[in-house]
Amino acid sequence: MILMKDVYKTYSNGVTALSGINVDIKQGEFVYIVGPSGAGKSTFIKLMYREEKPSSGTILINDMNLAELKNRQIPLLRRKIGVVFQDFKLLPKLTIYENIAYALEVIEEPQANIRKRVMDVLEEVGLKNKARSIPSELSGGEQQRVSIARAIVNRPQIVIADEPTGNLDPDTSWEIMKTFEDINSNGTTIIMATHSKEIVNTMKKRVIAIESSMIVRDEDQGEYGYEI
Amino acid sequence: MILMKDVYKTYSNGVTALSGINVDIKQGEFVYIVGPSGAGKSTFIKLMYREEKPSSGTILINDMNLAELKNRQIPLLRRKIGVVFQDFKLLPKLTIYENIAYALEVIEEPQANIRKRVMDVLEEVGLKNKARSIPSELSGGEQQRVSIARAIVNRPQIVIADEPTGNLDPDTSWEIMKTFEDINSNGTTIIMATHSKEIVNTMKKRVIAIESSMIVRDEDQGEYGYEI
Amino acid sequence: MKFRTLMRHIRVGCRNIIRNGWMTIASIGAVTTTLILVSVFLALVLNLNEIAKNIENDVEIKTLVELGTSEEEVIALGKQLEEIDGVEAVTFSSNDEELQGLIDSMGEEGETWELFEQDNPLNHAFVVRAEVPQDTEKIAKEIQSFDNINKVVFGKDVVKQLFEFNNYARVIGIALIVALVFTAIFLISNTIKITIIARSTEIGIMKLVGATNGFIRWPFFIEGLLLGVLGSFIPIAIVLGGYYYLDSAVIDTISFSFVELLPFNPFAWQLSLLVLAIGAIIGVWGSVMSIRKYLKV
Amino acid sequence: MKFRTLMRHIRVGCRNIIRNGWMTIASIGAVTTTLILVSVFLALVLNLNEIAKNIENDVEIKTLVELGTSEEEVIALGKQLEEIDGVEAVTFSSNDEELQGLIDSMGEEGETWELFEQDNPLNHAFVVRAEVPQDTEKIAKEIQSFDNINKVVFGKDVVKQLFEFNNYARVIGIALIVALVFTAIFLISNTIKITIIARSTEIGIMKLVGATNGFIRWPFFIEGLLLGVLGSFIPIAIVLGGYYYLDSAVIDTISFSFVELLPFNPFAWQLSLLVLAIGAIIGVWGSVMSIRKYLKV
Ligand SMILES: Nc1ncnc2c1ncn2[C@@H]1O[C@H](COP(=O)(O)OP(=O)(O)OP(=O)(O)O)[C@@H](O)[C@H]1O
Ligand SMILES: Nc1ncnc2c1ncn2[C@@H]1O[C@H](COP(=O)(O)OP(=O)(O)OP(=O)(O)O)[C@@H](O)[C@H]1O
Ligand SMILES: [Mg+2]
Ligand SMILES: [Mg+2]
Repeated sequence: MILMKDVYKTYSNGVTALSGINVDIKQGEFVYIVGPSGAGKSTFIKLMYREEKPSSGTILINDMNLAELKNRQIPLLRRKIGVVFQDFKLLPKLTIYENIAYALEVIEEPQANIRKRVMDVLEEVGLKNKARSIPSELSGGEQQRVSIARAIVNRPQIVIADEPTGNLDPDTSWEIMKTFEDINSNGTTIIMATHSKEIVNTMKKRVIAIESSMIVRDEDQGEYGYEI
Repeated sequence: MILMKDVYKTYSNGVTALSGINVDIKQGEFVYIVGPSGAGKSTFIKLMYREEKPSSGTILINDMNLAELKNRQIPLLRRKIGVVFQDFKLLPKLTIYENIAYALEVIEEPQANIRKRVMDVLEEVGLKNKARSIPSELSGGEQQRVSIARAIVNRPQIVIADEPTGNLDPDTSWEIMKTFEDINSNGTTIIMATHSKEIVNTMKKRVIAIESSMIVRDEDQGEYGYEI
Repeated sequence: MKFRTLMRHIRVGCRNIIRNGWMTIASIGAVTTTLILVSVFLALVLNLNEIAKNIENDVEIKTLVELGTSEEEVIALGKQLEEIDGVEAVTFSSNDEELQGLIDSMGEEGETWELFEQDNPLNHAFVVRAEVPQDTEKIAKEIQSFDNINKVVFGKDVVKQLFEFNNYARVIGIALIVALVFTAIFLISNTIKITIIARSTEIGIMKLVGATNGFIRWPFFIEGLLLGVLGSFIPIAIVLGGYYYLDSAVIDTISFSFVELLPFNPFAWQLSLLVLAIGAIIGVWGSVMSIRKYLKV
Repeated sequence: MKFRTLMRHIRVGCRNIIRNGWMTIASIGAVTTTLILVSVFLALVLNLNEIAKNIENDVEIKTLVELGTSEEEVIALGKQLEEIDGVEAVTFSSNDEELQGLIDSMGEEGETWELFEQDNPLNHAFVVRAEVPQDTEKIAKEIQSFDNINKVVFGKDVVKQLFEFNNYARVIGIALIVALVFTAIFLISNTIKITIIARSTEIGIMKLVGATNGFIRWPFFIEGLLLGVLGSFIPIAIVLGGYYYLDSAVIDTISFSFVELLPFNPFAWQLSLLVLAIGAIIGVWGSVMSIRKYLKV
């Protein structure tokens, strides 16, 4: 499903964020990415939905070779992947409803379907009453949940979440984790970068630990931690 | 030092974020603000540095009555308070160095002092090598540490931090907490909204718990949690 | 593209116009002012051109017939003149008429000359008018080669100067208009470009959540069109209103015979349509060009 | 404000110019195009005005002296004419000179009149020129009331039309310039406003970390000044270069006596300075005005 072979990523300012990454993630897996601040977790994630291009190496997603992907095929890739961005990336002038609906509009869903799906997913993240607010009227945790809602609204095959609980209190975090577990049990692959020791150690899944741009540990049912 | 009496805050869209808040924080205290997502923690914090005005009630900071504060006095208030914003609020076109230096430039420090202070504080948050990067070239956690560095660079009397460890791994979080404890022991008042059960329960301090816009608990040496 | 998606784009384009508030007002303001400039100028130059033409049309060639030419020969000469290529009209003026004209033109001073009425020293004359004023000189030369011609007179220098001046003025006018239209294009698309730079982050987010370039571009297309159309309303109102006022009221009080404006209908309407078209095209073009940069990858 | 803070503001203002990249280019582009428009127009209208003045200055009053007036009386009349308020010059032209002038002006046809040389039926004449051309009519009336006057002639209708036309043209020219300058002001400050709207978040952040309004405003002030000054370079180059070219090369090939451009020095320099001043002032004004809104709380 997701395969990285000898992937290196050096940003244009010379910072090497990933070096020699080899990873194979199967359909339906649930993977935590852990590691210290600045280790390369977000970069690892950005490569998968092609926000960044690898400097070298091969990335295959669903047998699409990202290196050979034409520009006009990128939207098709991204529609298969729901992303929770670390900095939310909400459209500031659109209401919460419109922000989430956008992910369905791009795949030309009929209005009626859009309405139903958006309200369902808002219910799921507990923000039904905020549908008409704009992002700047929301608290940090509320914005994060909108980003989560947008990522899962079109039932993508893969959900990639970059610290989706960073701005959430423990209770709300657990609710979100339950949602992720639900959609994972329906066959969706979930990749989640996180700093939450509690979540990783309680909800045992595969753990990939990145430190200083390299994978230092990759184990099923792993614990939080990235020291070798 | 900081006194709130019968403070209410209703946003222009009708959402009541705080109701009947009474709080008295002494010089040199270290206070955690805890509560679920959307409870009103950030609003509570925003009132103190006058990003938001209370709908009613009195707020005294250092015997300044914020209700009577003239517009041109607001900068003076804000210079006494270092703020770590939940969404970082870095100036996107300035380098990390320039971002932090800005807080010293506004108080017309000489260049030499600025240089020294900024490099010191960058050292403290572990980002000395990122001084010439711009915010968009930094990882989430790195940006958060820049925001922390800016808040403490001019040694303010009060440091207010809105979830300063939300994007940080546990190790880095503890380093930041050590920094906060250091400056607190030098007499700086610290007010910190957080979702980290681990930090609150390990580093025991006064805890103010907000839930649904009200203070539901206020105890010294408290534990994490906001259920009544 | 599905029909409902097209409708969606139109809806979103209109919505953005409303939500962008200040940016929209600033953009429409830029479109409005530049189009006012363009339209006032177009009206001015086109009318001046018309006036110049009227003046040129007043130019005539006076052909003096040799003294002692017989009546038949004079008539034949008239025919010959009429047959010249590019001649519009030929008018005969006998030597008596010529003298009278001379006396009249001299006012009281002319009375002195009345004594010549018995013994008129003047020639018969033909007044020839060219179809195209610029042909005047050519025709005059041709006439010179005819028989029984005493002299061919036309305000050679004056006419030449006038034509030269008019030609220069016309070239300058057209150059100014072209320059102005390009300026308008630049300024409008420049303004739109800035508003789009300000929205580049948003465009980036749209791409990240799976929108194709076309999907992003369409609302901007609609928005640009609306900006252009909305921005051309005030200029059109000014063109129609101002021109109507000028055409009906002011011109009556000016007494130059050669000043005659292009008729309100259809000129003002055509100009309005042109302004609308310029606004719409530049609006669309400006916004579509400007997002291109942000759509790459 | 401390001196080092002023230096800091200047440094930051310059830095912003560089860092804002596209926005800066777009702003300077807007300033440049509008100022080109303004300066070309100014040069045009001011020169046309000058030309109109030259034409008006060519107007003279011809005073014909009654036949049979004695020499002394003619001399006295000349003195009297010179003493009229607003008269610039009086030239005497004897009846012989007048006849010669008539013969010359008629070209070959004039030969017929040469037989009058022995028995000149013409009057002596004075050519009177007014200091201010618009006074011509008034002076002519006054002369009419003098003794020994046969007739006072001046191209009454032509002159009146010309003045009227020139006045209209001048009013239109000035109106256009004023309108154009306002348009330029609007367009430039509009562009700057948009770039500042795009930076409103940044201004908000600055306020949140304790910057006073003045502290925020200063770099924008410098930036606006630089935008205006940088934006006026190309227009000034065009004014100087273009005007120099016109003044030296082209005008020689045009043959109208009344077309005489304002001299390159000082006119082009003054115009350049004016353009620079307009650019700088509007740049500063536009940016300072535009941030005001975002500085409130
Ligand atoms: N766009 C960029 N240009 C240059 N350098 C970058 C860019 N983005 C990230 N980096 C650098 O690459 C390294 C890895 O960044 P990345 O965002 O992947 O870290 P991370 O593991 O997600 O950290 P965090 O937990 O703080 O979010 C960091 O040192 C960062 O400064
Ligand atoms: N600018 C605003 N306009 C309108 N409503 C707002 C605004 N800011 C916050 N709110 C609302 O006020 C309530 C409290 O928000 P606040 O940001 O204080 O929550 P918080 O406790 O900081 O939550 P979090 O832990 O998610 O950051 C929320 O319901 C939020 O939607
Ligand atoms: Mg990250
Ligand atoms: Mg908050």
